[in-house]
Amino acid sequence: MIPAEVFLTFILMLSIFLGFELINKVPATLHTPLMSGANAISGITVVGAISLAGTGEQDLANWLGAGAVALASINVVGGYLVTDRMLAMFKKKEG
Amino acid sequence: MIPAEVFLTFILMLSIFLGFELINKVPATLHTPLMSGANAISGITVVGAISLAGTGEQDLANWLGAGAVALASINVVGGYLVTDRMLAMFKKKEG
Amino acid sequence: MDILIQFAYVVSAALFIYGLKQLGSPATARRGNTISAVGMLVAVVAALLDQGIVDFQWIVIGFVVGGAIGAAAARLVQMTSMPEMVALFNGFGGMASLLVGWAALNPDAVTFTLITIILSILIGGVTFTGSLIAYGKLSETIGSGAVLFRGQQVVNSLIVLGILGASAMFCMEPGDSQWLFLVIGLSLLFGIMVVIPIGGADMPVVISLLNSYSGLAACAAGFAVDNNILIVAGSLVGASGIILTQIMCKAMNRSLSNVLFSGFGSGKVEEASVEGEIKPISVEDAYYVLEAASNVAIVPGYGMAVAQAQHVVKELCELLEQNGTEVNFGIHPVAGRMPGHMNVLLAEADVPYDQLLEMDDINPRMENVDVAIVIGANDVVNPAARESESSPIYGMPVINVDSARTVFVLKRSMASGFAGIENPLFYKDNTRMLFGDAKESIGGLIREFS
Amino acid sequence: MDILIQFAYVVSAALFIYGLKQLGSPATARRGNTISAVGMLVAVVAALLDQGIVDFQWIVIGFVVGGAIGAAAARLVQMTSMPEMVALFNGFGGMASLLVGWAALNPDAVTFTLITIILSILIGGVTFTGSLIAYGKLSETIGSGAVLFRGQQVVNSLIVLGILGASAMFCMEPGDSQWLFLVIGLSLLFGIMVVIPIGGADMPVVISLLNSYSGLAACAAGFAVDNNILIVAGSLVGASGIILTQIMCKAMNRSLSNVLFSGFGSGKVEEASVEGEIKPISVEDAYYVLEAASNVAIVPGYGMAVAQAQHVVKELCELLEQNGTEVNFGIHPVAGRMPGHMNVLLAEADVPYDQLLEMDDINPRMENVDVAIVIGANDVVNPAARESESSPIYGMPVINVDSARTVFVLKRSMASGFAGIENPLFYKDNTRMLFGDAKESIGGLIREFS
Ligand SMILES: NC(=O)c1ccc[n+]([C@@H]2O[C@H](COP(=O)([O-])OP(=O)(O)OC[C@H]3O[C@@H](n4cnc5c(N)ncnc54)[C@H](OP(=O)(O)O)[C@@H]3O)[C@@H](O)[C@H]2O)c1
Ligand SMILES: NC(=O)c1ccc[n+]([C@@H]2O[C@H](COP(=O)([O-])OP(=O)(O)OC[C@H]3O[C@@H](n4cnc5c(N)ncnc54)[C@H](OP(=O)(O)O)[C@@H]3O)[C@@H](O)[C@H]2O)c1
Repeated sequence: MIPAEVFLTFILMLSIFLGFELINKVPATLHTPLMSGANAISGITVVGAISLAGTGEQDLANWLGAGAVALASINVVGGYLVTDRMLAMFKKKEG
Repeated sequence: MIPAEVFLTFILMLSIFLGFELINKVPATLHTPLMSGANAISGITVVGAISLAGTGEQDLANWLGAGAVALASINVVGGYLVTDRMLAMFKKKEG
Repeated sequence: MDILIQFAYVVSAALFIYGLKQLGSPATARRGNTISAVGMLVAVVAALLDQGIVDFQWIVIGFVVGGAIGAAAARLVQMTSMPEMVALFNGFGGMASLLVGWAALNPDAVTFTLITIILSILIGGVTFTGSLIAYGKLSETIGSGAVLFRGQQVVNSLIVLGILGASAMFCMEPGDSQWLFLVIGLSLLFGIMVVIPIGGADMPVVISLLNSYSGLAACAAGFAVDNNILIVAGSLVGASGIILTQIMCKAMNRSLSNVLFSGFGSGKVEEASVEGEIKPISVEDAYYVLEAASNVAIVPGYGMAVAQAQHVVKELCELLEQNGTEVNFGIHPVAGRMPGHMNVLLAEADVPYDQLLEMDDINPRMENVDVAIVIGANDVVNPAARESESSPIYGMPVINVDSARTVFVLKRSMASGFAGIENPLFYKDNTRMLFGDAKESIGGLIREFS
Repeated sequence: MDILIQFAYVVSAALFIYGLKQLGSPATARRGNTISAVGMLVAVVAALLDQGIVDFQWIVIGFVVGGAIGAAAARLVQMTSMPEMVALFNGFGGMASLLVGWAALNPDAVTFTLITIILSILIGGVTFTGSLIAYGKLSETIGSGAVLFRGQQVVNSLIVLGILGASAMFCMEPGDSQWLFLVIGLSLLFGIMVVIPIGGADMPVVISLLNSYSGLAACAAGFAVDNNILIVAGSLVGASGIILTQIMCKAMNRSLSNVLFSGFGSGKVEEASVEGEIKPISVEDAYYVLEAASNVAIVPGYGMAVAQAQHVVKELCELLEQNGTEVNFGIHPVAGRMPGHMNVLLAEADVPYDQLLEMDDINPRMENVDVAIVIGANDVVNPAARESESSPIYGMPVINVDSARTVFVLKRSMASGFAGIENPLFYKDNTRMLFGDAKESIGGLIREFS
């Protein structure tokens, strides 16, 4: 059996390379939306928070998890909406 | 525990995306070396073959493994050398 | 079921990747953002289906509160305040990672897990306070200058040592929560300490770096709770932040360490050693020149954002075009307070993105330009970056407005820009200063035209 | 130990990725290939350290035999035979995957493993025989034409059904080896059947697709033996092959299914409906024209490879440059029998790569060219692709040599190229045919110059 850490490291390595390839191609025009879009993705912590906030036990971990859900949701919801608002404004010259 | 298949699928997905990004950037000039270089990488099967060829049991799997080592080695050694030979020829105009 | 959840994460990761890929071109960027949001939705739904979850009450409360705040903020924020907003959101993401790392702590955790927990707390904490300070500086809630004091480096080194020590103790005695609290406290403090010595206009670099950190914090949290999707998404964000940081530093011709540690732009204006005299121009005279021009380049900067002048700029641009003048915009990569800041503002005012030229495209054409209108830009058009080797911004690529036949500079005073240095452009023979708030000056021009 | 081996695989994968990244530019490509080779070395060494390995004898024998054959072949092959060589190597890779899949079969295998085993056998087998046939066609060991017969599709469908049935039975009764042999036999047969109906010049597409398959076979083998590095490396290769295939199809304006199933270029030359007359030219007259030209474009094709004329072409190019003439090369993406084939040949003859222009770069300049010299190219300069809607290659982007003031076409006869169609270029007013083997004709020109 290959331990999970190995797989995780593989995944980390691949995602970092992939991130570099993808971002390097974004033109300067889109850097602000890119920044806020990437920021929204970093709210993925919400997924980790959910399982901690739903244990049903009224302990510290549960409260911390609930707080994390709330904060990460601000990041996710706000981030995607604001990015969308910005991108909706980008228009090509009408022929 | 997350089963290994999940990790493997993640790795597959990431590598495919990464492969597309990397290859799409190679200019037409280099397509022949790229093809033979990629071909050499596909000889990675040698790694799988090694563990099968070294079990020490004189059974079918062992023979198959040994055959696979030989064939994959042709691919690996030949592929890298021929790619290097080609690439060594590519020169920039001397100022 | 569990395996399905896991494969849902694979799908979600693929959507994030595909979404980021689509973000690469203005035509598909909006779709890309939506795809990425769908990826997030898939991940959240999958997480909710986890059988370990027995009580949804707190999850729902968290969602509703956080979602409502996020949605309201996103709706209400002004386009000119985008940099602050991103900083703030980023800070919340960091805090969430800190809390997740903390909550993941359990008595059975092995050392590897403890290390990842500490990392996610540490990075999350620094991201949180660092982003708050960045927010404060950008919104000018706190002073935007660089705060430097004697012994700063000693204090910072002590904090780092403290963090290292406390982390090591924590890994050895995870039961003893004082070490944990010490790490949390010190990382929050450290976040403040590293950002205060950096000037307001360098905040975009800081935010971008902190954004990268918040990705790494999510990554560390992913290792701590053994979750692939956190790792993939976290490292995508991590890589993106680092690249943006690099791009900005390159555009300013400064190293990252110069940005972080030099206290650049802390306000000491260099002795004015520039020759030449300042030639102001009235709105009316400027109108006559513009009326006769056949090729105009508009170069906006931070002042356009301050004056909220993007809409009047668009109006002026239309009037000029109706008058048969060719109008282009020249956008410097670090004009404003965020990479791409000017593009967003002008897009808000409906300027089509194919009219926005990057620095490398506009510079070769500058010689054919009759009038270059500089609207609230300063450092990004400073010819000293090209000419004077002793200038702190020497080597930074700038937009060469001084090659145009005439240059109008719209600003309120002779005050310097963020870098705090004199601008010889203002003294050149072909430069005319149109003093006043940019929005008002342009409004005046528009009235002349109609 | 085991965990170290696994992390060595991570390193090896990173090296492959970085190597492929470096392959993206001529200046760094050679280093990239070396980096990728180091990655392979790391992976092999790590595999050898596996504690399950007790007997190195057969491994060493396999290495020595395979490595010697590979090294000898790589050293001896002529640059003009590169396409065949790649096909052959590729076939060996496929066979290796087949053997690994087979060897991985053990009595305890679960269904998931059985499926991956079948996949690696199937893909590996098709890759093996398919590549051998491609080799045969390219080296003209077997006829290079498309082999079509009545009922071909029925036969192929039966084989596919047979493979599916046998695979299903195998998964249900893995102990009964007759199903295994049936799958092996049928996939070897299928490899032959899918490649014979494809014409010789379409072999690059086939090789590239088979290259992609050999990657996928390695991937499947990786799932079968639970090895990450096989999966990563295999999918990189898989993606690379698919992209190259797409690029070639796009350059020919044909769909992949047209390439695979249409029996394109099977030799039926279309009725000549071209007007105009053929105007041959002598070497001497050609020399006078070239001597006076100030701008020359050389467009090579498959005939240059056949004639092995690359070195004399370089010589001619130098003589022209000494004479004050500007010389550029125009390289069509599918000229020759492999993508980038011409680039490799000209690189062999020491032509610097910045003198090799891609089609999209040379076409706009063609109007300023005094003489375009077409050396053994035919389909890739056929104006019918632009002008005649009924042509089978209509829509394929070509190099517009006919826009040059004068065109010299060097070929041996009026025979058609691979697509088997007439070329109206030969009948144009500004075209002169210089008949004869390309190497000899150019040799003649060189003698005139000196
Ligand atoms: N964008 C980024 O990502 C980024 C990142 C890091 C650093 N930076 C730095 O930020 C700076 C950006 O340069 P920049 O040229 O855009 O801005 P700047 O150099 O900071 O200059 C802005 C100018 O706008 C004028 N201004 C302010 N309010 C105005 C108003 N209401 N009406 C008219 N003018 C007004 C100011 O002069 P008055 O006070 O006289 O009006 C000031 O000189 C550079 O130094 C760059 O290195 C940017
Ligand atoms: N490169 C790829 O990746 C690729 C992939 C798929 C398909 N293809 C196909 O391959 C074809 C390539 O086009 P192409 O223009 O390079 O080649 P071509 O159309 O096949 O024509 C080659 C020409 O070279 C001449 N020739 C042969 N030997 C010669 C010699 N010793 N001296 C002088 N001339 C000689 C032949 O005419 P004579 O017999 O009269 O001398 C022939 O007309 C295209 O149809 C393309 O679609 C290429």
